[in-house]
Amino acid sequence: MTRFLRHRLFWPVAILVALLALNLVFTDNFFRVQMKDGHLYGSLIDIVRFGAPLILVSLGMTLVIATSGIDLSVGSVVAIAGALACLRISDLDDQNSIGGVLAAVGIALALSVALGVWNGLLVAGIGIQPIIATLILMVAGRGLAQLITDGQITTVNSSPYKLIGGGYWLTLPFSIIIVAVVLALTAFLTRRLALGLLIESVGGNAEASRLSGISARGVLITVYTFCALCAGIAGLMISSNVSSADGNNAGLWIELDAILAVVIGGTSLAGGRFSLGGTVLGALIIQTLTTTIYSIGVPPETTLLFKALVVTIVCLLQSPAFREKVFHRRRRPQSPSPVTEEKVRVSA
Amino acid sequence: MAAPAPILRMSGIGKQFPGVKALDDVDFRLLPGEVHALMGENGAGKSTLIKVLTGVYDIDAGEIELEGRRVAFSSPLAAQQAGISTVYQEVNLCANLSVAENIFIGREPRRLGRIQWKKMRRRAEEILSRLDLDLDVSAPLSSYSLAIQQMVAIARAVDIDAKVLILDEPTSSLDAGEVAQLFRVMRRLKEQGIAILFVSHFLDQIYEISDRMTILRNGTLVGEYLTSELSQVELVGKMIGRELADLEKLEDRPPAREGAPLVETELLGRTGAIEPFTLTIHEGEVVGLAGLLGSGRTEIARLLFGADHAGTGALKIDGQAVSLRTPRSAVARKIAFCSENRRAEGLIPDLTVRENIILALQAARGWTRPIPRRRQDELVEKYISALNIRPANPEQLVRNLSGGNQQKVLLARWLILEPRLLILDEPTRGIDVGAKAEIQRLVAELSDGGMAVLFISAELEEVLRLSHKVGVLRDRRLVAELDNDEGLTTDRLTETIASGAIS
Amino acid sequence: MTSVTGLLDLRRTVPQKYIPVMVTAGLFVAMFVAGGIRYEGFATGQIVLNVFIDNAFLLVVAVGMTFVILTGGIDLSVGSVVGLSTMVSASLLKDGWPAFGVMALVLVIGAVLGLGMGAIIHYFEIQPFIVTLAGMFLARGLCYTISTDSIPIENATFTAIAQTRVDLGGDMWVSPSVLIALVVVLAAAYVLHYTRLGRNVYATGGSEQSALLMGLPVARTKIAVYTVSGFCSALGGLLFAFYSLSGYGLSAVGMELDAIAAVVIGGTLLTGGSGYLLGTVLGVLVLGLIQTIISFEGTLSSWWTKIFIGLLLFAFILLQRLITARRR
Amino acid sequence: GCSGGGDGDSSASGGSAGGGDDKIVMGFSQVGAESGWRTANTKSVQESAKEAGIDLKFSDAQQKQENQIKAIRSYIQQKVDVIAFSPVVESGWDTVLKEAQNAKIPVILTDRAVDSKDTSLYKTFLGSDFVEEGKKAGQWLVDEYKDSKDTVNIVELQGTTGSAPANDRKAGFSEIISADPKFKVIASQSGDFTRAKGKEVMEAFLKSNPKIDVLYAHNDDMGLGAIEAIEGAGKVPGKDIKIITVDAVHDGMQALADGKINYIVECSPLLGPQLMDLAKKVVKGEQVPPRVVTEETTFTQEQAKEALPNRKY
Ligand SMILES: Nc1ncnc2c1ncn2[C@@H]1O[C@H](COP(=O)(O)OP(=O)(O)OP(=O)(O)O)[C@@H](O)[C@H]1O
Ligand SMILES: Nc1ncnc2c1ncn2[C@@H]1O[C@H](COP(=O)(O)OP(=O)(O)OP(=O)(O)O)[C@@H](O)[C@H]1O
Ligand SMILES: [Mg+2]
Ligand SMILES: [Mg+2]
Repeated sequence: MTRFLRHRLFWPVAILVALLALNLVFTDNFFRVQMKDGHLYGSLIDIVRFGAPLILVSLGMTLVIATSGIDLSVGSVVAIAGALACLRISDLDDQNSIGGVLAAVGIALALSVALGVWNGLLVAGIGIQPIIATLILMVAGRGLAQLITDGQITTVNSSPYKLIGGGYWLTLPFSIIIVAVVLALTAFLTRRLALGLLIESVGGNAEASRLSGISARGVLITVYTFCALCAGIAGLMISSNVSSADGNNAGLWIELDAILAVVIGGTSLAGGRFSLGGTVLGALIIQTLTTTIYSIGVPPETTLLFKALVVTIVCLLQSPAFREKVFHRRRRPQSPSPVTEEKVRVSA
Repeated sequence: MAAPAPILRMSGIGKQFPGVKALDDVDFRLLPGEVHALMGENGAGKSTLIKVLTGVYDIDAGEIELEGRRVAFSSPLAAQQAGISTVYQEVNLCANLSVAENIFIGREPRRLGRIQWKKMRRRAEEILSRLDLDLDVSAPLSSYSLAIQQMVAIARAVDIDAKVLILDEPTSSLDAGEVAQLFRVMRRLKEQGIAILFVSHFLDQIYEISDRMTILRNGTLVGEYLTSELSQVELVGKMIGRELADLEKLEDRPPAREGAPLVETELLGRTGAIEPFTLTIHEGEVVGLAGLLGSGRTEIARLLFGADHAGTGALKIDGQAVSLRTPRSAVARKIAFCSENRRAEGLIPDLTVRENIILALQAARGWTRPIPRRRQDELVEKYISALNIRPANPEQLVRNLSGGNQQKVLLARWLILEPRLLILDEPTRGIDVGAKAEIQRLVAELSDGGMAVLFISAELEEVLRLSHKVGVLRDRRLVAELDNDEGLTTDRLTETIASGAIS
Repeated sequence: MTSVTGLLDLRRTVPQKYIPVMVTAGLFVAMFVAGGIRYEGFATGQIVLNVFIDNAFLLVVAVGMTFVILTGGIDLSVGSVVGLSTMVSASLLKDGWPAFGVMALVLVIGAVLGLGMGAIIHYFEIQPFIVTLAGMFLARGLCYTISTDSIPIENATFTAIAQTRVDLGGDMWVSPSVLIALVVVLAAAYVLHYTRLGRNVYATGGSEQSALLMGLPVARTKIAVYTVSGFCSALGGLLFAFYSLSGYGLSAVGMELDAIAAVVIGGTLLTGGSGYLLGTVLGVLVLGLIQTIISFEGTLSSWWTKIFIGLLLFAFILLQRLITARRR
Repeated sequence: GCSGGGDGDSSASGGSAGGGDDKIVMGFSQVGAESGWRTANTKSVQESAKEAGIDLKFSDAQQKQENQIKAIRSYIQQKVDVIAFSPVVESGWDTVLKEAQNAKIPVILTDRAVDSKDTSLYKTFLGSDFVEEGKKAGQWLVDEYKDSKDTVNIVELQGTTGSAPANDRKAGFSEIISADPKFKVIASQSGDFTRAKGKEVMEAFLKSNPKIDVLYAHNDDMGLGAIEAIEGAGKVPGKDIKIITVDAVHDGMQALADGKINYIVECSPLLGPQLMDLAKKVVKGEQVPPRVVTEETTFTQEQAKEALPNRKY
């Protein structure tokens, strides 16, 4: 039991469960998942489905944060990817042609990758601080998305495209399947292959990593590219879900939610150790919170107060220092402050 | 024994870390006007005892009395205010601040709350000159080598008006001259009645300076002895719990066998760091570098590893001219570099022992070719036991290891790479007697197997014992290259360093 | 600006550490000159003064942010606290509170919010990002609780401050807010450079653990910087209230990013321990000047405006980075 | 005018120095580009300026009042002939409008009003009345259900919290329906004026409220998102759940004609021509009415089918 309690993900899970339970009080059948027209249908499924873009963006963000970076541009990449795909599709003669949709999706993702490489080059090649490097794309990228859509909402009417964010496959929402695949892929790259180790070491101590023969530059570019790719996929999902691209609003503020999800999941913004499972939980917590707000009818004026309350409770519960101070446990688990990191200045 | 009342008494101290009992029922006392050595192997609990005393960690059991009053410090600040000044094991200064600030921060000279920078700089220069250091005190600390940082930390600690001075391995990268300076200061303080707690793995230093010693083993107290009444051999026996047999076995070093030249430099240099130098390292050869603080030894190592870019000159490996642009390309050519600054340039504190050990090997293979877990475990296991890393738990976070054990982990990282040229910059920093002998034996063995080694150490005996050839540096210039034959002694080395003459 | 330079110790011939700030300053001047060449009527003193007038509140907020970032932390709540301050001022003034009472109360609220966040960050060892994000939600939520509508400020004192012009001769003028902001900048530069608190801020940012082991009051320092930031945000909120003479729940949305960007453009490292207040001032000016350039550029559409801002920012940072790197 | 919302970046203001010749120079400060409605509005202003031969200095404030103030200041400095702007928020314009007045530059408000006591600060206000829009929506509902006795369960998708159109459309609507207790708003939540949010919120509503009769959305986009949610839940929009929206953008009109929406209150973004007329008069010093309400109508499904082919927008 204590081992269970001490598990890294115990508190995030507990919080998620508590939030879900809260819903149960307000909504009967909250946990019921039914089959409807051969689709799984229910609030739980909805949470994952609506959370899917956030989970994707957070996964990419996790890796970036693990290198002690940050990517503010994901929201803009979300908008750009959706805008470009919808623009291409709306230009098709037959919007339902699978080839045309695939080409559009491919182009959108290719552009996302290019944007990620751009971020990576600014950070790793030129050595600009990540927050500023990605702020550039955050600002300009939103403009680019609007340029693509001409500031309007580009509506498409394409059932293959609709599948990505709003369709079903094998009874499951297709977006959930995409998330599962990307998650599995990320886990494979980082945990099965050695990418994770290199990322954690670059985030933990960049200079030491360089002196161990790690190409920090390569790792950073990979990570920013991956993050932008995830954001691109999320962008397709969001626009496909409503069959339209909104260059102005798609992905607005998603970077904040994504960073929050990563941090709730237990990854430190100072870089180093990261937890993919934690991030997924974090994103689910945020999405559940949103759903809870809708379903228990918190009025919009108090939504933010409610959020503040929940976020505070979440981070307090997760803090070992808080639990120990409040629950009066005798022994302090040592180490003056585990959060503090040594900073190594790269003197090259 | 009509000793004066102890100024500090710790009794029944216990400290438990998850999975490790670092201290168990330890008693300790410190008399005014004495230098008291705290002895023990790596991981024996010395630093933990100091941290428990100064409020870095809470204690689990036992009590502390300072001048007869029970105390429990909640932070190092509280300990400092009560008159305990401490130099912790790793250099714990703020490298982003200037040298002067590092000496004075928290007690800057002020008038009406306004910091007097000029006065602070002047006083910092004074204090440093008393330690024979002439630094630009307004330069950031990070521009100085680790050894100098260590001196600055000492300067800070001895300047604080204290009743108790604690020095946890302050001399680990200092050379003989600096150590002598430090001891002069310590003797002066001792005469003023200040109690000094001193930790070092250099037995000679212990015998030179300390009056009394307390020995720990595995977190338990072995006993307290007068230094004059305990021989070195007895001391080592009590520390490790058995006799140490092969401490001095490496005495005579076989002359270098004729290996092919592996690395040749031709007037390789970097402005502001090291004058152009020409040096050849053969296969199977151990080349030692000797010199004073900041003489440029580390700079040579960094150039050979591609950690810094050479401004001038050429480098040849296996007779072919190459330019090492990054450490990565050096590693690809099987050159390894074990940095002196393990905290800033070596370890990733948040990763485990296993991950830290395999890091360089994994980096060399690239991330797409992970080392199979079984192979990792084998390698790690092998070096944990070969270097006696404790606790012998590959999944322990490196940040939780004692300083000496961290150093061993760093060594292991490079050893598993089986390099052709191994550059060791102060590899035995903070390593206990037993392990040091072990590492020296390992170096000798590897070079016999054909590996070239560039060995840098502040301890001239060690350099002499291992190397076939010694390069002498002075003022960032390679001034001499001496073969290690009968005629070469530490005295001659010191002389060469001092005179800067070419032999 | 020049007086800040004077505060920094330039006794030695421009020590290494000041080079980044000097480069930033040089680039700012270059940008201004380029604007002057390109646009008619650009190279006037009033344009620079307008940058100050229009960004006085951002300057004050960024000063607080500088303290926080120097310790290696971050404060996301500043924008909302600015919003909350305008809201509290407006609604209390509407209820007939005296102007100075309101100002004092607003400043106290800001400082207390900061203090609370700092204490949670330090004592419960929670990452500043989430704590201040919760603070951001809280302050913004409180705004809406007060009212979702905007509330005009008609108080005589506020109006007087808002509409006063401090003439500088030669047709140039600044608002009282600019003077307040400059006082804040000078005071903060003094604190950072000449007081223990300031030096402890740098030490904590350099290495919190070392600072702790050196016996510095890390707890007090960390809590203090968030309090300073809360106070500065509240003061920034008051300046904003002078500027817009109204309270509105949605005002200053996203200002935290502007403030962080200004600090970082000014050369302060987000990891803490390195940077100067003068850099922050320059950062704010650069952001302001970019806007001015865009307003002179004239006919940019909404999206080109954003792309252009991004490009200018990029060009600036790239040059800053390249020049600094070459000099080393 | 419609959506509000936030945007997290730096900002802009507009217009280069105006020439002194006979061509009228107008500085126009737009709220931002936060919605399709807004961009249509921008386009209308730009196009009609060109047609009317007015030199337009345009700037985008990215939803920030401070940017608008900066822009207006810069127009004053550039000595334009007339300033027009759509205020981000109602209050807080006195200072800068006084500056304009001192510089003798007339000001026209478009789309949203300001709450200055001193109405001499601006010449006229051209725009829709959001409260009125809400009332129209409510009125249709009252008429639609006038024969029914049962409770009518209404859900509401609000615009961005705190934005003027959200506040006013909500207020106007509830003023009308509150007269009859059978109308019950059972859930009301912000959908930020976007389709994605509209869909997400509506799905949650559908799960937690088994019986929904009417949806009132503060703009078409949220309504369109909600339609997808309703269809996803296996219900028929327009039949099982009646839908009222505001704006009448093209996609919304299409849905109305298709029978998925029941009623749309128009809120036209095409203010450009009227604005240019007013500007010319104001510059000439002619008298203009202090309040010009845009010519707007409402659409039922039949009207939509007729109007759809020749709608510009
Ligand atoms: N924060 C920590 N968490 C877990 N274990 C720790 C921690 N700090 C120290 N230890 C363990 O406590 C034991 C004592 O460590 P300590 O640092 O006191 O050794 P030491 O005697 O100073 O050794 P050295 O000579 O190598 O410096 C070691 O086994 C170490 O692994
Ligand atoms: N006296 C000094 N004055 C200025 N800088 C110094 C001085 N001594 C050392 N440094 C700085 O310290 C850095 C490391 O010096 P170097 O590599 O020469 O040391 P080293 O010979 O390895 O000796 P040690 O590591 O024992 O100090 C150099 O980059 C140099 O700038
Ligand atoms: Mg130790
Ligand atoms: Mg060295």
